[in-house]
Amino acid sequence: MIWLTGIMLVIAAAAGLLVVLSRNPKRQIFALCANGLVLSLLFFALQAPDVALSEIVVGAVVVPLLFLVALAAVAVARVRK
Amino acid sequence: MSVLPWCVAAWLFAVGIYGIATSRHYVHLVGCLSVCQSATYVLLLAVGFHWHAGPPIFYDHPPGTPAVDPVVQALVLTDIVIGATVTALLLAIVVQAHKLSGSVDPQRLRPLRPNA
Amino acid sequence: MRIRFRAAALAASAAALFPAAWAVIAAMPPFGEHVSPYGAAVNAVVPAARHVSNMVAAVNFDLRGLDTLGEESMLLCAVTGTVVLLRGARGEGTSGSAVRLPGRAIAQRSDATILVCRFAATLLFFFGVYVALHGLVTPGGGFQGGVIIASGLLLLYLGEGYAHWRSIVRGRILSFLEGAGALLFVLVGAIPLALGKAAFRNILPLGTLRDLYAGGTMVVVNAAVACAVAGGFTLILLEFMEETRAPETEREPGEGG
Amino acid sequence: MAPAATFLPLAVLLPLGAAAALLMLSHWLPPRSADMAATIVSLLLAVLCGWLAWRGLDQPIVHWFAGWNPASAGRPDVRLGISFAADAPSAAVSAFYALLFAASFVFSWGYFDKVHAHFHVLMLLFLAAMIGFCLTRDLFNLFVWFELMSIAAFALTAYPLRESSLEGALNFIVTNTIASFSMLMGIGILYARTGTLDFALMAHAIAGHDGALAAGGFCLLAVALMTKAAIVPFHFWLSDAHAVAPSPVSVIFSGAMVSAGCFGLFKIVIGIFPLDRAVVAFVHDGLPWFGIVTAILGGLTAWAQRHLKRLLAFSTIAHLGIVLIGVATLTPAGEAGMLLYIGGHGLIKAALFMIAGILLARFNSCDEITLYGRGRSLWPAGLAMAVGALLLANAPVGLLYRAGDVIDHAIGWRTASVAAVLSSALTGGALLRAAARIFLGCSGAPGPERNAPTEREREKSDRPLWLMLLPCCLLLALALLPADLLEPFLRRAARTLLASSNMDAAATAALRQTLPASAFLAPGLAVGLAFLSLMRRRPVSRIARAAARLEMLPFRGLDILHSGFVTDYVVWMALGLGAIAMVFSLT
Repeated sequence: MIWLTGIMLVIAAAAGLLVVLSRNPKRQIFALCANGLVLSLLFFALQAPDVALSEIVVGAVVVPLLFLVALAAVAVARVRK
Repeated sequence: MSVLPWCVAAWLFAVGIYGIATSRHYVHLVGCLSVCQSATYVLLLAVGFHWHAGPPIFYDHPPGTPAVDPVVQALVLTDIVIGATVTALLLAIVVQAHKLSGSVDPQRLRPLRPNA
Repeated sequence: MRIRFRAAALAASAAALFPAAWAVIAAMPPFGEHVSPYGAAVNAVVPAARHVSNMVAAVNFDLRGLDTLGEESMLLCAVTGTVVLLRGARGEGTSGSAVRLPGRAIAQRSDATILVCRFAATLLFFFGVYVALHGLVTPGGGFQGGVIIASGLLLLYLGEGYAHWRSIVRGRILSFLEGAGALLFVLVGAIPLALGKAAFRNILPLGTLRDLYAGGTMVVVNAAVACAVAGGFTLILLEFMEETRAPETEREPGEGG
Repeated sequence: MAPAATFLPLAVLLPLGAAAALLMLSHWLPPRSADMAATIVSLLLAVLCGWLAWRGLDQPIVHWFAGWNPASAGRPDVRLGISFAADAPSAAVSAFYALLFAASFVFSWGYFDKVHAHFHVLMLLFLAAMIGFCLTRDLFNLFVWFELMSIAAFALTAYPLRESSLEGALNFIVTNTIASFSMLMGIGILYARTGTLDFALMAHAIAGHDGALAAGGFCLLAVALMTKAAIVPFHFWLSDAHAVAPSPVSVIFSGAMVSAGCFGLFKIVIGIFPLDRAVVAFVHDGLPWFGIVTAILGGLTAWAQRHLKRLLAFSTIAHLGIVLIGVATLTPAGEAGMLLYIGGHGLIKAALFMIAGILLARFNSCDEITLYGRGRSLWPAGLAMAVGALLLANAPVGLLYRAGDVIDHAIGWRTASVAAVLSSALTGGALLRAAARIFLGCSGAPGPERNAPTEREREKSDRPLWLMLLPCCLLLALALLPADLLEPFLRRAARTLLASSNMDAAATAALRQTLPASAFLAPGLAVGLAFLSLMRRRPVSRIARAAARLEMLPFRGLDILHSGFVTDYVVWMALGLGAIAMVFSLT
């Protein structure tokens, strides 16, 4: 249990770094999704199922979706130019 | 182990700031902002955690069984909503700014250009 | 500032902060070895006092209901803000119905896709309602349920195509839902005041522990939050989706909104 | 429950409910009803909060939400619920903010009728957040209102959907969101240390044992609030956001939101850390330095601006430095001066932003060089602007002068007096110069202000002039009220609040070294500076040109510093946190 929590924490730190280092925003969306999933697993490990559930629906679905749509909107505008 | 979560929180915050300061794409910058925010999640939840306690939901366990701190979890729920709302607003503005100026580079966008 | 210079400045401030940060980290209580008196008291007092089993929901909807009201107001702000920002630029006239991007082919969807999407969306919708309803008993609650409902509505888009989707999901109904949820929340706060009690005071029968109806006014607040979140998030998603196909319009410059 | 305690929650429930109802009915409302409803709600709130301030003068009015009062936990070290406490200073500041919102709603009458009441929804939420921020006694609840305030402000800044307002809003959002995360980290640390979120219990838990946790938590909270209050080096976002927001919103930003940051800092120092020696020492000995640097830098930068709203934004930064010095006094007199300063400065700055809005509505510009001489027909506005500029330069009448004087005596620190005089003179002088150029057509070759950033913009212009001038003149008239009407009340209020916090008085003894009192020093300097710059001729001889170039240099440097890139601002914030940690370890 102790080791599991510790490993989850380290993975969360690495996932954050991955989000920052993926400079290509399209790739970053995947990193964000992964970050959301890792965080929600960590929250499960920290005995916070409520928070984990919201992190899954918000952090791993809605927010990356917003990113995706925003990137698409930027791309649409660029094509038109 | 007893300081690991605090180090992870500090690390996430610092990494997020680094990402923002060196970002060349506003959408990327918003992503880095959410990394900064995940530092606050980790910190708050870790503050309320206890090794020998279950979730603060007394459905399977009767009330009175040891449970972790529900207050910080409620705070993090609020925090998650804040993150989502700020992200939505930021991305909306980024999309509009891109339409008007044709750029999403935070090192090119600036209000009120110098006159000289 | 050049990037390299900036990174150097950041490194300098990190070096300056490191001793202080380490002092704070070292002084933090060891991880996982104590629960704050506040949390312990909530776990001890609230199940008996409010007959709910989900302490997080109890903190959110009752003990610290004011925080949640502020949080719902933030959602209100963000929704209003995105609507203003995205719709304002397109002009009010285009907001009612779908806009089609000229030159983009309408993808024909197979019947199977439509069926699966409708089925999954219905399922997701009911799952959201389930999560919201059981929020006071098991993990979940109005917020999570509301977001699930919103994403279910979005799934409908995959199946139905954009134009049809827009004719089902109407902006003004969503903003009504959002406002009504927030208003209901405010009323839950204000009505006890009229009765001479503290704001947000529980005035309904408490129900029984582990039952679907438990927690008195918390049930109402939970429903209000579910409405507001479902309406708000769908509206945000809808405005963003619209943005990917907004037509090129001549904007009159700087006409304050 | 006592009637006052029953009415207390309405201070936030009323605007929140009104906003929700407006949004709900936005598609069916008749035109102008939103204007009317918002104005009435904010006037009601001003009256309510004023009444609460009066009732709470001796004993704060407390309301425990949902009835979870301290007894309900069954143990003395836990408070389960959230409370609002209307002590006289908090309620008075709330009342003042509600009044400013009412004035701004009148000023913007009919400005925003294109989109369904969305402006009013955002503004009412903004107002609710500011009042909640002032009244709450719970740290996380404070954060919630802080964040609601920010989010409403973000949306309002971007409202005109012009290129620069969008970009200003981006800078604003990124910096302030980082600030709020920093605040949340601070809250997490303090919660780990004290196990509670209630102000009084936190103060009790922190009392006596200085430790790294309390210090670190305080520093992170201070970063957040100083960012909101635009203290150097966290101030960069302000000039971008205030210069590009719609002018009715800038009225609120400069008049209310920024000073709320300083007031929040005051509240947490008094509420949570009064018995932590390290924090009190830092606030008393370290913070004035931040205030002094802010005042001087803001004044200098304001002097070199030509875009009137940007000029006003920098002047806000300069004056907020003085407010911060007031916070740092930690004596009843000094805090009363600080409160009075928030009021006086807010009134004057709101009126001046309204004049900038009038210029934008009439002439599609608020650039003093572009507008040269075109304001002659608008002489009442010019007169109001001159009065505002003189008041801002500390002319010895009205609220602001007394407030500055009180703060000056309370801090008793010669450097602080010099900074106050300098910043008042520079900002007042810059405004006088701009007023003379716009409304009198006085020329003078432009000096360092020539190269400052500027832009043409437009605001909706079909509003009658009197409707825009009316709130402006009313606010100026309020700022001209004799300070004796308010000061004794505020003094008593501040004394009660400080006494209830049991702060260690020995730590805050003043040094008592002020400049020789001279009421006309700052306004005289301001008039002189404005006169000199209007007499300026284009440098012809080689020596004159070299001198002009030399004069440009520092302003050029300031211009490069305020680059407009959010990535730079974030670096400055990190450096600022480092600076706070350093100063903290020194004091």
